[in-house]
Amino acid sequence: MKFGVIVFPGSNCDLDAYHLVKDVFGKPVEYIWHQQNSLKGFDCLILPGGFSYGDYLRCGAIARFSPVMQEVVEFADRGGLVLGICNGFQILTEVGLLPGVLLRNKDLKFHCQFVHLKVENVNTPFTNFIEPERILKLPIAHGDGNYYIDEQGLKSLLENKQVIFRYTTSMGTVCDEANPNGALLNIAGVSNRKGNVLGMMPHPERAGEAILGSTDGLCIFQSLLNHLEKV
Amino acid sequence: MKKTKIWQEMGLTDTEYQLITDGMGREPNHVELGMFSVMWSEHCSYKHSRKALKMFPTTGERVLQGPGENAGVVDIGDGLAVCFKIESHNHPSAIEPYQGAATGVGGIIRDILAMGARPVALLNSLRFGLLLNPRVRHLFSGVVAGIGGYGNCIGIPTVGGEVYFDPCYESNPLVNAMCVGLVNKNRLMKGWATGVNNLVILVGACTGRDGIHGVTFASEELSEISENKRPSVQVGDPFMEKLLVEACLELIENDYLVGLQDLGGAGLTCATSETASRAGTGMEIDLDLVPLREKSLTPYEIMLSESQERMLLIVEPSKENKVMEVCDRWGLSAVAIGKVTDDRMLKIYHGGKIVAEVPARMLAEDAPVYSPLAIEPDYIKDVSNFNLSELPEVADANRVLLTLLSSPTIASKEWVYEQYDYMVRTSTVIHPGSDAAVIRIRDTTKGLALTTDCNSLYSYLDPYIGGMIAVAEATRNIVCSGARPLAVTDCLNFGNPEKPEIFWQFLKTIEGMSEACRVLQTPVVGGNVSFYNERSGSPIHPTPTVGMVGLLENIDKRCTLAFKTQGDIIVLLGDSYNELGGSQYLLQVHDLIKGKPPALSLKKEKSVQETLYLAISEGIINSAHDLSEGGLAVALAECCISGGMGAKIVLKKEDLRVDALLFGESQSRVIVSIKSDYIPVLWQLAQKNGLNVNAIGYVGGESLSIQVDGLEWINLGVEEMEQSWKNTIAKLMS
Amino acid sequence: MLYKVIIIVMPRKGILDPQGQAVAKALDTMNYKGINSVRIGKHLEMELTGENQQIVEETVKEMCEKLLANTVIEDYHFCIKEV
Amino acid sequence: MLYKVIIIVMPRKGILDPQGQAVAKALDTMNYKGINSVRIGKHLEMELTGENQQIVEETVKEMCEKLLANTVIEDYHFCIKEV
Ligand SMILES: Nc1ncnc2c1ncn2[C@@H]1O[C@H](COP(=O)(O)OP(=O)(O)O)[C@@H](O)[C@H]1O
Ligand SMILES: [Mg+2]
Repeated sequence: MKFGVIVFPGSNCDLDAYHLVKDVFGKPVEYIWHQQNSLKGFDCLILPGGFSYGDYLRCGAIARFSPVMQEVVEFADRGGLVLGICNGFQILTEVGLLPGVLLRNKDLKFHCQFVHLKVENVNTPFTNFIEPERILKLPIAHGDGNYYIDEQGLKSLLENKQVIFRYTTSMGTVCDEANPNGALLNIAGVSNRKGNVLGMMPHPERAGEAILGSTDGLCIFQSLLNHLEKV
Repeated sequence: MKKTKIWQEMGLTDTEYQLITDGMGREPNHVELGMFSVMWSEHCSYKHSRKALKMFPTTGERVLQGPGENAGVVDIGDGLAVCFKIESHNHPSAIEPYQGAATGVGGIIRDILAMGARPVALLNSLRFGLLLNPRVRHLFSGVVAGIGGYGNCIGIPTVGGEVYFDPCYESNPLVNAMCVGLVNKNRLMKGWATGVNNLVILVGACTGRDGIHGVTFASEELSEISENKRPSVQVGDPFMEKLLVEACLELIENDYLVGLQDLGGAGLTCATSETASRAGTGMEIDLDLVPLREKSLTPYEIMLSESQERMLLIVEPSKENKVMEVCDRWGLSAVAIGKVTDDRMLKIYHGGKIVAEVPARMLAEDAPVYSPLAIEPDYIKDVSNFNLSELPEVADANRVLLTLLSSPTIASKEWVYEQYDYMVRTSTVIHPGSDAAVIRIRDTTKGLALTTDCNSLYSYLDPYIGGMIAVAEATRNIVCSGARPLAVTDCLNFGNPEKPEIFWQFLKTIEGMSEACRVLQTPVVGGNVSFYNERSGSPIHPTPTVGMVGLLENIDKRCTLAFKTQGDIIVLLGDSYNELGGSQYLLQVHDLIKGKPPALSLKKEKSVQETLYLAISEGIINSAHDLSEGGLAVALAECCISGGMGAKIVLKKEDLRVDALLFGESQSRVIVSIKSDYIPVLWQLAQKNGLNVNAIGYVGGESLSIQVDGLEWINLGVEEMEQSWKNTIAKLMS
Repeated sequence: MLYKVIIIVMPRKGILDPQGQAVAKALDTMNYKGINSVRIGKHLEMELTGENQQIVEETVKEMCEKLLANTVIEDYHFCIKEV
Repeated sequence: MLYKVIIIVMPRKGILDPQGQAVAKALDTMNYKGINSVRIGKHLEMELTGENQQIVEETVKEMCEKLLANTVIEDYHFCIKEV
């Protein structure tokens, strides 16, 4: 099983994702330069956080035209696992692999802090290893994480259980106080219909070692490994 | 007559102009004069500060590079070195807070990159007026957003710093940015243009008219160009700089470079003349080859442009193609604009004609050095005659503590550092909010402790002691995190040095800092001087910001200020005196800036730090916090708040005033919490170092209770204290 | 032919515009009263060469659909002038 | 009277516009050729009530100078229509 971390000009959490897979899980992982146009041999792709192309114009708007994105779309259509974190999430919405968009944070400020998350659907390749009621503590670090989608879009999201993570208090209550960016229904992460593409604003790769203040990010990667070992 | 005007308006004196003509054996032309005017400006030549800075101790067995290069470098073992520097961007930030601060960050990052180091952390020291003023709020939010905007985008964590609020900074805010990098000792780069016929390659952003307006000029050809063609404020492009960092590091890794230099103040003029001068070589530059943002830039403008995100590479001809390949992959334009020569001359060509021909050394090294007059200011006497006994004793200590906790200077800086990505690179193991931030060094057991410190109230009342304390507090913060202080980078923010009173402050400050650096064995390996921080004649307080780096041999031994376990014994290291001069208590409660700052015995400071360091490395300390603004009560409150648990404290008054005991800022003090079993070990260590230690209470409950001689002066719930401490700045800014 | 193009990209009606709200609030606290609604979008100016007005129009429309606007949340319109 | 105001804030001539640069580059790699210069600024729309055209103009000018534009790096212009 092999992971790939896609590197766009301006990506800056590529190192962190790479480090977690390689040094914490000891699994094979490679960087994929944004101009590469073959994804043969990869089982899971990670679109890391950062500021691809400076996030000028709109977050992810320019990165989505990198040559590799064509391949990523096909990879996803073939059922390959794709995890978009933060800027990666934004790119996935821009390229249309995930529904909705990420608007500027409600208070217009960048927020770097720990948040708590409720897992809304544990039957995905990214969450199968998580106990249903578990509240995750993960960091966020973004200025544009304010998830938005129109009404019928939201309706089908909910019907198909595509809302995967929501911001909560440490006790697990979903409320405005727990919403760091104004996201609709406190949505922090969504999947595509098939469930093989996940986008999330929080950074699981930053919560993989006790020394960093949380290990709650591990269960997401653990789920991925589970899933990959089964298939 | 007319000519006189030119150099004067460029900021050169008649004598300086004479020096130039003598040195060149002729009158300089307009371009040459412009080059001299920027290279001999205070910013580049340090002509007023050079002599005084020589007082700093700059050597030590770990020091690989002291002042003089782009940044200082210190050996940390494992074949690694840490490289760091702090720099001011005060004036640009006052005009355009966001871009001013952002380009300040971008500039200091390039200094670290120029040494061949990978930038791994950023800090910033900020000073503003009072937040009640909307203009100040605008500056404050703009600066913070700008620092975050640049650091977050480029992906270097901003892990620490400080923010102070004082009326003296109202129209002259201070924005000091510090960058820390890691480098393989054998990959260290230098800004040297060695090797005759080696290529001079300019990489990165195109050159525009940015920052030229900073230098005023008067001459026919230029005066025609209209104002709006010369924007004085640079706009930063962190995305471009990210590419620049990755490309340069790849070039270094592959050993493609002979020399590397950033372009900052004085742009191409500074980069070319300094690299050549350092190497004792010369250079030929063809301005027609410089990529321009708009056509029609004059040679003068190209040489003086301060466009951001540019680096200068010195490359052997055989490696040119390889270099171009790398830059191209990173989407960067790179152009060979000239070559290294052996005649020590800087020759600038444009349109096939030579437009400037100057000895490189004259520009970079031969600026005059001044020793301005220094006279003790009159205010010193007025402020120092202050009789404590006339001050009414504290009545409601609870109220005072809440007042201090909710004063912006002491209150939580969360509103600031939550706008910074302080976690990217997943190496930050002590986040902002403790005494010093700590980042781990991958593939080793080691960590780096980082802090910036300066209490400019102390420096105003007594620049000598203020300078000493700035260094002492920085080292104390480093030691509180479990690390050994390594070295200092300093940013000296002062008023106009041509005023004898200001220069006196400057000299005294450096004397004090030097003394502390010597005793505490933290050499100064780099720094920056920012003069003329005045508006309408009133200068800022002397503000010698100390940036410090410490080394943790074992990252698992790191320590934070948060109380950790109920029942731990709380111990105060060091002694308290009847000292309230320059304290936040006097300022916030009695609205007084008076008295002498707290005395500092470097000998005692050393024994406190030695004891604490050993105790932490023994693994017997659960939390450590140094006493700074607000004294014992505030420090205890901070430990309670961040630990989410209370404490019961019992103090003896002895011959102290209660307000001094609770809120005094006597130096060389630290509070630690420790498991009772380990008390004997701590006592032994203290004894060995001739240090006073007193158990003053224990961790427990939901409130902070402080008794003095059996009388409970303070009893506040941790919740309540947290409320007033945590939300102050956010409230003021919303 | 050389054309000057101006493209305006605005947040769609009904879509939250935090920036606009913030400005409205700021103006209010600065005592500018009677301000109803503030919307903030992007104003792009570019020069491009093309065979004729119509072709340029098609090109620009395509640019907007593909890159310059995210039509899920943004409307755009543009005008083209020959120079 | 109710007025509709449109304010355009652009980076000043000669000032670096990283956003415009990035977009120009992106369009080029997307094979839109012959694009000379892209500049990106803000487009603000607001409705406000005022006594008459002239007073509103003064108000808006003041808003721009004070809040909406930083004239060190940005130029602005606006137009006002009665509705
Ligand atoms: N401008 C800033 N940027 C990042 N962190 C900051 C800033 N200002 C303060 N902090 C953090 O807030 C904490 C408290 O700051 P300060 O009161 O200066 O600490 P100390 O009194 O120990 O020097 C420190 O961890 C510091 O790093
Ligand atoms: Mg401290």
